[in-house]
Amino acid sequence: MSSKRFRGAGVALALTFGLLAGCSAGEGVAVDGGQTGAGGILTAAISGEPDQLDPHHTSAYPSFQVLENVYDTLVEPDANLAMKPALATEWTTSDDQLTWTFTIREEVTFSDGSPLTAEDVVYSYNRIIDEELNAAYRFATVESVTAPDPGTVVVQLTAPTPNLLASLGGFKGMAIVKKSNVESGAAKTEPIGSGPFAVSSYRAGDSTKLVRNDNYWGTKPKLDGVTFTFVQDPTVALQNLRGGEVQWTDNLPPQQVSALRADDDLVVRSAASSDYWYLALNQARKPYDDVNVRRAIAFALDRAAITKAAKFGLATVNQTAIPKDSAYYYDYTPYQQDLAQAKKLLAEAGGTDLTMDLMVTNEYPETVTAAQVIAAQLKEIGITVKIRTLDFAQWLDEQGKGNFDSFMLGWLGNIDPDEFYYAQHHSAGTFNFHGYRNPAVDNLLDQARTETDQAARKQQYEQAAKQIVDDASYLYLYNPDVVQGWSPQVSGYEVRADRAIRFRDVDLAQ
Amino acid sequence: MTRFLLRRLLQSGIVLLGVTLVVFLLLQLVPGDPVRVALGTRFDPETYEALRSRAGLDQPLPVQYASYVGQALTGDLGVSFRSGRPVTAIVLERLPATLSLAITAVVFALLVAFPLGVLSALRSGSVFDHAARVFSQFGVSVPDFWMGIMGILLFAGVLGWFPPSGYVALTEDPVGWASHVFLPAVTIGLVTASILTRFIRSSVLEVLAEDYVRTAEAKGLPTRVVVVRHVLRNALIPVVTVVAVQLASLLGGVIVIEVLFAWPGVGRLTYDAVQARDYPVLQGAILLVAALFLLVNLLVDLLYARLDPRIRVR
Amino acid sequence: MSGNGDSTSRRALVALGRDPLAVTGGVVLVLLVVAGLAGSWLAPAGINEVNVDRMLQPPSWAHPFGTDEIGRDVLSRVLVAARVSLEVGAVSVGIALLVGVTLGLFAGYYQGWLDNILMRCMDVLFAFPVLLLAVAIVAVLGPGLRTAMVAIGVVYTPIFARVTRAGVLSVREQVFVRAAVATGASDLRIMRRHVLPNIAAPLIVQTSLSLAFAILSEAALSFLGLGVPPPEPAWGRMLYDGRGFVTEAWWLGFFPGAAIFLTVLAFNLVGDALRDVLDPRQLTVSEARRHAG
Amino acid sequence: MTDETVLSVADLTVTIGTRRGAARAVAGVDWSVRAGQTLALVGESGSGKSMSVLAATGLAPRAARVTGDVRLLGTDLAALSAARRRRMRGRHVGFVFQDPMTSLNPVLTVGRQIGEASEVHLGLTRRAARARAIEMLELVGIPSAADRVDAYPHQLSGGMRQRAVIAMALVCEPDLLIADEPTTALDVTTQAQIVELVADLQRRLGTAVVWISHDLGVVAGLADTVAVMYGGRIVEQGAVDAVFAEPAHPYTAALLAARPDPDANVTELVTIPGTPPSPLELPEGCAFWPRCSVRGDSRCERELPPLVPVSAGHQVRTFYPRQPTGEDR
Repeated sequence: MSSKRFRGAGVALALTFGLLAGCSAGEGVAVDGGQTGAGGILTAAISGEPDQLDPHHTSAYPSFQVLENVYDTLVEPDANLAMKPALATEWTTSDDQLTWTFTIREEVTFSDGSPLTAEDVVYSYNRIIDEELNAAYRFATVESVTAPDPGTVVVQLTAPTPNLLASLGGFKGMAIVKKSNVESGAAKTEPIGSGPFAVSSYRAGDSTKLVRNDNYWGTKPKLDGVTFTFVQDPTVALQNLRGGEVQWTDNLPPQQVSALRADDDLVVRSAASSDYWYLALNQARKPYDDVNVRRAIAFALDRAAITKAAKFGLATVNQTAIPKDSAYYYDYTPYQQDLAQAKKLLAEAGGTDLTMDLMVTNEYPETVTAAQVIAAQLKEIGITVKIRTLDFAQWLDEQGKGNFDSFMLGWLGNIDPDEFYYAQHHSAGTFNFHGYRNPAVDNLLDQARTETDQAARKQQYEQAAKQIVDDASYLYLYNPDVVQGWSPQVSGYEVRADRAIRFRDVDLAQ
Repeated sequence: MTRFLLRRLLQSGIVLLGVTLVVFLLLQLVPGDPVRVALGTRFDPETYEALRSRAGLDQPLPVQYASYVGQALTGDLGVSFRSGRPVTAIVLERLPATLSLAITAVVFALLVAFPLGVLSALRSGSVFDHAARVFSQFGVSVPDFWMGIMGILLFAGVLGWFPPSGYVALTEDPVGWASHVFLPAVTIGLVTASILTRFIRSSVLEVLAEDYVRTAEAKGLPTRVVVVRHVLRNALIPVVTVVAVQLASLLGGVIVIEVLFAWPGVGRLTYDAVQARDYPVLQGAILLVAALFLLVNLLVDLLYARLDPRIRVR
Repeated sequence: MSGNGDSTSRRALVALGRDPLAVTGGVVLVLLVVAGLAGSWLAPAGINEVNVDRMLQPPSWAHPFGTDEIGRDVLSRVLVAARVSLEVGAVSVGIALLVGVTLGLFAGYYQGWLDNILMRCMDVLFAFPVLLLAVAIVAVLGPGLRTAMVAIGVVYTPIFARVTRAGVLSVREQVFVRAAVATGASDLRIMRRHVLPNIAAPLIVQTSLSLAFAILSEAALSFLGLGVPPPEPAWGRMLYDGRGFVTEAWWLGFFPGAAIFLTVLAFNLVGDALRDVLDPRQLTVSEARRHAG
Repeated sequence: MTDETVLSVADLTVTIGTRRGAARAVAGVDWSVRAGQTLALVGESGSGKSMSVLAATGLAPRAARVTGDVRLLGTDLAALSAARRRRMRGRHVGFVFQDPMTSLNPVLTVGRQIGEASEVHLGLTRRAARARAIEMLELVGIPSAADRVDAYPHQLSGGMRQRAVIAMALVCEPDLLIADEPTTALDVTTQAQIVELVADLQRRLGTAVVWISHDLGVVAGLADTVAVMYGGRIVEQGAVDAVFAEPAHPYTAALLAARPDPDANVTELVTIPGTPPSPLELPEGCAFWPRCSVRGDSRCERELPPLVPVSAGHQVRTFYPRQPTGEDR
């Protein structure tokens, strides 16, 4: 239900690769080189539980953590998030940019041994389009998908779409599925993909087990299998990691991470993610329609404190959406905490004794924590914040209806600047729930969308970003880190900025 | 006996029907449209209508209820909003975890409560009795989740004897299961034990005051015989009910403990369903739990009849 | 029988005064009420004074109960949270008492089909484990202080209905009630003047014990994140928020939990002592069902 | 029949600790019963009559403190270990309690309850004990005993149950039968039958009987000697004929007068005004003084009257023994 907003990876552009310095030394390649290791089964503790394993239906991040290792897409992001061949070996684009022709890899089979052909690609894409599944918006400009022969897929577009590859390969919600597996309903629990591993058992509430797919088209995985267990409590996950019950987790207690980095018994690595968290004020309501009120609030916030409370420092403060490591990063920081300035702006706007409703959700506890800090900070300029904590579904409902003064949430997995700005700040944007309207910004975003010249595009987005920040459409707070830890036995694993968890190259020393 | 049985069956049937009504109405009480809520932001009229009619929500209420009950009778509790899988399967998957936890907890509770309750009654007024009463008063008052947290701190954190949470199926790895079940089972078990201790104590005390116990003593029977044959046999009849009721409510899943210890049972399922607003699953879990509860109560009544000859003939 | 209530309460008070446990419970309750009424006044620091520079500090002179994950003073929050617990307990038990006693009175007094219908309804509510039902109700109505009160109230209603009905059934057959009926007094008058005062004892006992369980239920709901929303301090909620930090910050889990424990213990001690005095043979239904589930 | 004393009690005192202080339930009581003889202990409830017997046989509640000299078949019970005392009691003393409805264990068959004492004390096997139970049921006049032996108590009528209880008491052929108001809970016809049964069994088995009752009418036709108790003390005792013919204590006289007269109108029951004293608050002087119709002088209020002989074997505890006029009876 929320996949569009939370799991949608965006356009693949040559983003600066976001691994922190610590990772680059000696990580990535097994010390013993190409030697086939002992194999074995790696147990990974993930914080949530897959709701189901049909890649087109699920919206849960834990499902994608599992499915990342089970399914393939036509193309997929490499370590630098640039798109590289996967099921498609190569592709060509017509001169008018409206026809894309993909060559499908030969002799690819599903894990049950049946062949994967262009027909399966057509079936998968049409399923998403026709049934309007979660990822349907990614095909917004797609007119048709056809397979003139078993080795070729043709995608016909209605408008030039420079980020089509990212749309097709950005995440496993675009996976190529097997028709019979889907239609029997088995895909929910026993999905059949063409990826490096296959699901051998799925036990709700407990674990999901994968075994090596010996029919895999790429380099055979070294591991015999991967078991995903669900451990909600990070201290427990850490304990399990130390105790050897699991060898990998992405659920470390944030407050302990800096100490853990120095721990020789564990490997803890992080990468800056492309996620961002923000505060939005409802511009359809008074007095938040007044830019001065919004700017007053922006000046009242101490982002460093919010970040420290919400993420224990495992995040980078940012006043624009796009993280520092991105090629599209725009260094613009007009709002340093300045209570005098904030009070002055508020007074000019005539706002005194303001009571502001702030909507947050248990689904993302950091919003609840951050809200309490924000409330304390806004109290300083005379704004009383009433925190409203809702279920996520209810939260979305309220957001959709515009029933809020303000809310805090994050956008996860965006890569392309279009994904960062268009839906949120264009007056016709689907997620412009806070009612931001600025024709200049609309114009810039529309232009940038189809601009093929990279430099020009970057400049357009910077102009838009500046305006958005000046208007305080969103009050950007921080970009969190992706933090994962594993046992020193594990080799060949890399933390990825897009949060995809790939075990295909991993080996486990016994 | 047969009449007694039939009457109890009929009664349970009526109550169960009432339970289905409550469970069914829960969904109607959801402010706004549950399907709308389930869809979240991904709202479009077609999906909405499809999901609505798949859930049968476009029918008039009585028809919906009738078909809900009808389907429930055939074991069909609908499909999960979240995963699209059948609710019955989802709920039944969780039963073994809950079952193994509940039974372990009750066994543990009995091991503690039985000697404690009986001895404190036999020696009522003694130091031992006072200690047992303090124990049970503490056990009844302590929040189980707090005790669980403190248990994790001590046994998992400081001492490192047991894993702080998680689950291993008994059938797969009995030793792993045992080490995982220990903390949650003891946490629940201690609370249950204190309830049982009180109950056993007062039940034994009550029987001790009965004339037939004096008769038995007057016969010069050894104390052991008096206690076992005359006191306990009578005192434990009501205790059986309480134990069964405890077990039944544990089968409903001890939500907080299952959540705290990441135990994938029915309680956790309920909690997750609430979090995800997955109403069909919530409905199904509650219905199953209530049905189990009624079933256990029915069985207890039958067992009661076996134990107490006075009821047998009625 | 009107003198009955008076002498009963005096007798009860005297007997309670002799019971050291009941006195202890009573003292704790008085302290709690004081904390509830004047908590924010007694608190050494503001309950929402966030300070990220003093996060997760262990107990010290400045912060006797330590600080929480965003640097708030735990002692202050524990003190102020007493009000929420007492409020939820009182309101929810009030609801259960009002509705349950009314239903039980009518069921027991009129008997027949009304009794049957009402008590079967109560059986239905009784068929759910306590916390499960509360969680379901909260799930439907949406989390929050008010829904928590309603949910807990609904859950404890059948207990009061049963206790009341059982009392009414025995009182109804007594001579003075029949005499009142014979004099042509109205049913409502008989219920109010003759029946109610004579079933007060079990109800008082049940109320006191239910308060304990209601507070425990609220804590459990809050612990699941379904009760009192932040930033308002509530003991269960503090445990919920502190859950991720217990291994390195034991004080986050210890103090709020101890506060719940003491409160519940106090109500139980007083309730038990009351039962010993007023109604020694009463089977506490709630006790057998305490397992919140 | 011999002259052997089966049970004798001398200076028996029972003090029960309660929350509100010590209650003296029995204060310096002496009595004895010989083989084949029947001693009746008479008094209102709370007078200490049951307590004195229970205490003597080691069945007093745990909170009770018992002093005095108790000899069963010449053995000093106080000198025995608890276990030996228990064995003595079970082997040589049988008990029949007031309410047959509650003195049988509801979850055991009557046969088992009758037989179990013989298993313990006579070393019978379970099977032999069952046969013995059938025998006993026949002895106490229960028809088709072989079937009833497997009945549960609730399947028997009140009278039958009391017969079963008697069978239970006599299963080891005890030297002494203690009957604690065994007919109170029964209807009049059954009462007579039970009294008759006990008398008959006593004749046949030569058992000594201590019969505790508040009903002088029952006692009259049954007992050899009678002891009237009030406020934990014996106020009058002697041969049953002597005491009945010439009650010397105002209380005895009042009890006799309060006896329902089968010939008189039942509604005109004569009662003794007032209530018996609480064992917690016994008066300093004569315990009966507050209710006494005689109330000779203030000495009665302050000073405990001694037990003085009126005639041979007939003693009374009062400063003002009634003159033997024979008028009252």
